[in-house]
Amino acid sequence: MAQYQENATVTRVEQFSAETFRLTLQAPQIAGDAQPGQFVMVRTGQGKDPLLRRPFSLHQTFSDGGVQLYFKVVGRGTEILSRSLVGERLSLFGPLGRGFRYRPEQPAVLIGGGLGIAPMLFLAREISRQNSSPASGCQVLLGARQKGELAVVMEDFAQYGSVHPATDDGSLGHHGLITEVLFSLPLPAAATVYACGPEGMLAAVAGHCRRHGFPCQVSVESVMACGMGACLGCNRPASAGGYTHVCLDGPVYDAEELLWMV
Amino acid sequence: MAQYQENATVTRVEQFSAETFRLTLQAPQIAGDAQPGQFVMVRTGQGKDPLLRRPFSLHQTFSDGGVQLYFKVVGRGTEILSRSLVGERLSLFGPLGRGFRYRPEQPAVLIGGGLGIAPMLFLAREISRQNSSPASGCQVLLGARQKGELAVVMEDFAQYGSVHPATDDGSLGHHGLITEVLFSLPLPAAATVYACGPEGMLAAVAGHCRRHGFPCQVSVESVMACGMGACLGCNRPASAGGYTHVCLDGPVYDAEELLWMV
Amino acid sequence: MDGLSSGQNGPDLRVDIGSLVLANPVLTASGTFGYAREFAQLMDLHCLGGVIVKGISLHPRAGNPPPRIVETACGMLNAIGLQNVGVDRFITEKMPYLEGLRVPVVVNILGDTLDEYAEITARLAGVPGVAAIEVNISCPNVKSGGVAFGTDPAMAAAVTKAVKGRAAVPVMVKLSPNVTDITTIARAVEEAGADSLSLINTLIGMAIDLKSRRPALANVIGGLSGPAIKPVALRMVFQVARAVKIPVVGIGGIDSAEDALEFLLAGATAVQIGTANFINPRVSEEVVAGIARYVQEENLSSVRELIGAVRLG
Amino acid sequence: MDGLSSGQNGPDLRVDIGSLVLANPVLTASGTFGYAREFAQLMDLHCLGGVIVKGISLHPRAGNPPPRIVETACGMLNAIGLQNVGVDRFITEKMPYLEGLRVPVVVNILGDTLDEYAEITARLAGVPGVAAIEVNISCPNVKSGGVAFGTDPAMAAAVTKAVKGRAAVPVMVKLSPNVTDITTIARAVEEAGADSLSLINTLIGMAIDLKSRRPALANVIGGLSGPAIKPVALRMVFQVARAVKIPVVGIGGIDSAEDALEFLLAGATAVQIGTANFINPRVSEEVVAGIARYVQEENLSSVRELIGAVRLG
Ligand SMILES: Cc1cc2nc3c(=O)[nH]c(=O)nc-3n(C[C@H](O)[C@H](O)[C@H](O)COP(=O)(O)OP(=O)(O)OC[C@H]3O[C@@H](n4cnc5c(N)ncnc54)[C@H](O)[C@@H]3O)c2cc1C
Ligand SMILES: Cc1cc2nc3c(=O)[nH]c(=O)nc-3n(C[C@H](O)[C@H](O)[C@H](O)COP(=O)(O)OP(=O)(O)OC[C@H]3O[C@@H](n4cnc5c(N)ncnc54)[C@H](O)[C@@H]3O)c2cc1C
Ligand SMILES: Cc1cc2nc3c(=O)[nH]c(=O)nc-3n(C[C@H](O)[C@H](O)[C@H](O)COP(=O)(O)O)c2cc1C
Ligand SMILES: Cc1cc2nc3c(=O)[nH]c(=O)nc-3n(C[C@H](O)[C@H](O)[C@H](O)COP(=O)(O)O)c2cc1C
Ligand code: FES
Ligand code: FES
Repeated sequence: MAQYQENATVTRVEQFSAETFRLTLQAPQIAGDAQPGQFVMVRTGQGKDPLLRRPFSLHQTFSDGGVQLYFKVVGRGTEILSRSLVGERLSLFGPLGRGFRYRPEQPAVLIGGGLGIAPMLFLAREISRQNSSPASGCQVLLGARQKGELAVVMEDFAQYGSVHPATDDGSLGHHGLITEVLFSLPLPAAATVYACGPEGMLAAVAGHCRRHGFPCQVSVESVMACGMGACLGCNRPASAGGYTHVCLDGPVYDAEELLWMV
Repeated sequence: MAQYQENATVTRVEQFSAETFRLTLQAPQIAGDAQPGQFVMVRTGQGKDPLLRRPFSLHQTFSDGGVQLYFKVVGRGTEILSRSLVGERLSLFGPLGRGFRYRPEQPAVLIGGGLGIAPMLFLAREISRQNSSPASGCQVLLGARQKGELAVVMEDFAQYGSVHPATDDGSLGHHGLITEVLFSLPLPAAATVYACGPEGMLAAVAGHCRRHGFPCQVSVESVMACGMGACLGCNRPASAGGYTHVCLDGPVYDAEELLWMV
Repeated sequence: MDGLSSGQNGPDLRVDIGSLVLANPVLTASGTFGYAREFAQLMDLHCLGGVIVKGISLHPRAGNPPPRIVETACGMLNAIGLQNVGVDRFITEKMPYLEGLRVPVVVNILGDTLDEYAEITARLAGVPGVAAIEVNISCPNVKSGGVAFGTDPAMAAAVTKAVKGRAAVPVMVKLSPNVTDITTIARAVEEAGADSLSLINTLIGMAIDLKSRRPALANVIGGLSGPAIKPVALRMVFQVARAVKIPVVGIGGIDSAEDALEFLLAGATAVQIGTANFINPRVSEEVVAGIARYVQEENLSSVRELIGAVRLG
Repeated sequence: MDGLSSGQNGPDLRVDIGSLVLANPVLTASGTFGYAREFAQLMDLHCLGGVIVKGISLHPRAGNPPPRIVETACGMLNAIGLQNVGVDRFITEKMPYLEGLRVPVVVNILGDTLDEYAEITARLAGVPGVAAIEVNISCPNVKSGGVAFGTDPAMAAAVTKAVKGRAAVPVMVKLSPNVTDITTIARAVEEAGADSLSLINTLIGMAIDLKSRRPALANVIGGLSGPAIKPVALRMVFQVARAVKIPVVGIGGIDSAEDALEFLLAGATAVQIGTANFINPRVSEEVVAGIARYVQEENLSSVRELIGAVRLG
């Protein structure tokens, strides 16, 4: 449960599509302690506007102290981040939240849609690393708008399992939704499904898993001010009644714990 | 009286001391119309904080559409400006205000103290350019904290007249105040004195000129929100009573028009 | 509203604020746009829905000593002290240019007494080019007058009646946000006969310069404006628009078409742009264009469909 | 104040807020610092002048549905809806850790009725580690209770009396800024026996999401906090500090030692840091260090020399 605030130096900036970027930063303390599914709070600028930090999943960590963020430009904060230059410093704190509860010995199906791809690489690597029979590998389902968003990360994922891509425009893999790929894929018995992506996709994945009896963990989003349990701003309705707080109880949940907001 | 709002590209960044910088930008419309002593309003960032533009004198204009700003880091806005990169774009509008009323045929003494050096280069060039007997030249008195702030600009000034430097630490020229250089310098008859610098220096120069019967023009500062007469925020007490507005009536005044706030 | 075209087959942006018809819902706020002429070089003044000029008093005022402004986080404080040339010189020196613009001109007025308000109004009656009067009952900078009028329902109503009794044009009353319940004031002013309401004026604020340990403004306190106050302004517009029947004009921190559209959705019939003029002199032109684009993209028959259309529940 | 040392021969930062002595004038504001434990990994809790915990009610509250927060220009709106575990679970589940910190703990309380305020106070009496009670009469998020108490002098006084009657520790009353004249409320609360005042709570604001055309908060309106509100907060602290004799604790947009020092100069005896904790979890530690540096550099015998020392005229 250690947490660190680090002034991380940007060491690499990759652009995969008009809106998709990947940043590599040196944040050795965070890298050292992070678990797949955990996130960091990033300060996007130096001034007081934008004021709040933005939450990002850890896409990958490296033994040299590097961490990676994979993100989409959706507003002002991510726009500023996308203009980061190598050598610049960003304030990060983390690792935060409850990550995936994975059982490396069991078959795993990982589904990432859009920016939901972000946490899956870290998870795929850890499952693969801790699995004593790496041959089995994970099944990785990745959905994106178009080829550019997937091409580079697919190579990274390919180290850890077999990758099934889908794109909205058909430029790579299945032409359509990644959930369609899931529905048509025979899942190994005793598989656990791990998913991250838009609310609608998660609801569909969770429904599919419930119907077919697969345990399913989802990483969800919410607006956040503090990311660490202090503001109570990140609530979501819980299936047990009342609210759960994404930054502390999540962002990864057993799908059954949540009510879907679709 | 034409004014333009331009998205100017930074083409050069020079650092002269820890706090002294010079930016060259492409702003062809402003460059084309500007007069010595006029200023521009510069947006220092993209966000809403800092909110207001910052006023800067035009240090120099070029026939290729370039303009130069010479500035000191004193706060947040100038700090951000000092980190500008070549290729970046800054929003400028101007040229604004009433510049120097110079008579190129008459002897001119130019005094710039600290960031008051900024508008003097443009003035020296115009006087020298429009003077039919360039041999006479201007007398240029430049005061700074230390050598670094002056070394490069002195070469620029040397094209247009004889330069008398002074530094607080004695690292270049007179060791002490630039006003001391003025007091010890025999001024040619019918000379006009043009000065820009801290309020105390201007008050001293104005007093000296009044006592010795030299006409004196000063470029003064004030806080500004709009820079163009819309907010009435930039007032200073006028010697005739009431207030004058620096962005419209100034920033250059006959010294006699002002009351000194020292 | 047939008299006014909204330009070459563009979307219908016309709005009606208390019998004052505007080509589009974007006005410039008092005290932030000079007398319009200052902006002539930097934007197309003709695209404006209207221009509201700096507050005018019966007699000229010199205003406060410097410093009059200080920047704050996403905002600024001002204590100009209502410097202006007085109503007579305004009519002779400033109105001819404004009239020539052929854009509705709203004259913002202020006084220390009811009689002064009435007298300024009387002098403006019949002056060509004056399309409406905006009554500033809310300026926080001047000790007398302003503050008291705008924070008490009875006094606010009295000023409204004094102006309405002499006005030859529609009267818009500008409310102060520095009150416990702005809807009480709004209703009092509506009952007193105001044709429309505008809000908000500035929030009262203060800053201290740590170096000198003095207030950053010579006047000690000043009015806070800019993006910082937008959430407060939007909330008050929402509340007032539901409390009165007359049109409401939204003001406070607007610096984009998106901001302006939020105010329309909250219930404003038009908006005023203030501090943003200082940062981007072209902002009003851009806001008009942005609203037009939105109306077109959303296939609305008119911008008026947006007024108060925020979805609740 | 001899009992409290301010550390290894550092400058004297001790302040006294209504018989509550603090090692330094920096507290964390209610609702922005959880129950302190959340920050244990990211800063040194022991350097704090005090911790003020999330508002506690008699019974647990679930709070508002999402979304509860939205960012604004240099600020944020929140409508948490006063979610909390209720006073009994607070005492058993949260106080033991807080008591162990050996930092003064101020418990922020709220109620819908006078009886509720009194009853919470009674239950907190004698609980080890509770150094003071802060009475929230100003929360704008809950329709009942909050708003009415904080905006009416008589009701504000009544709550103060109800709490004072049962309190075993000093009572600080937290004022709402959403009023016409905050000094009237301040004086009423002072007369009713409050030991100190804290201000400001959030300004009421609103935001609309243009895409959905819905209010950005499920609760429609929320409380504005952060740097945006600092000028309003500083002005009110200045006014209240001159209107009352009891100590005043300044709150609103503080995110640096410079900000905190401005509040002290304006008349605050101590400050609370709120929203800034979210952006920089170490901010309070840095503010304490910055104040210490300033006191040293300016050769002050104590930080108390700065209180109300703004130079006027
Ligand atoms: C735990 C967690 C992990 C995340 N990991 C990633 C990641 O790895 N990669 C990535 O690209 N994004 C991730 N996100 C989402 C990311 O935080 C938002 O995209 C980002 O905060 C948007 O900031 P902005 O300033 O660009 O957009 P804003 O200007 O703040 O908003 C622009 C638009 O995006 C929407 N939006 C803003 N914040 C969120 C949010 N938190 N969730 C959903 N929609 C939002 C707004 O409603 C608005 O319509 C994560 C969010 C959470 C809560
Ligand atoms: C007409 C005009 C021309 C100018 N030309 C130049 C120039 O060519 N080069 C240059 O370096 N500077 C020039 N200045 C001053 C320059 O505008 C300020 O230094 C700048 O605005 C400071 O911004 P900041 O954000 O860095 O400082 P802030 O954070 O705004 O302030 C930091 C400190 O600087 C002081 N300060 C802020 N603004 C001014 C101001 N306008 N005048 C004096 N002190 C101020 C503040 O009181 C404060 O103590 C000019 C000012 C005017 C009015
Ligand atoms: C420098 C300045 C001067 C102002 N002068 C006046 C005035 O004379 N009369 C008036 O009613 N409002 C005046 N205002 C208030 C604005 O018209 C507007 O109500 C306020 O600034 C909020 O809008 P904004 O956030 O868009 O600036 C002034 C505001 C500023 C910033
Ligand atoms: C998320 C959040 C929750 C808050 N909860 C409370 C609360 O429970 N009780 C209370 O008195 N004030 C509460 N406040 C108000 C703060 O304590 C503080 O008065 C206000 O935020 C202004 O300070 P700031 O600008 O430093 O945040 C809350 C503020 C925020 C942002
Ligand atoms: S984001 Fe603040 S509690 Fe979760
Ligand atoms: S800076 Fe606005 S009038 Fe001069």
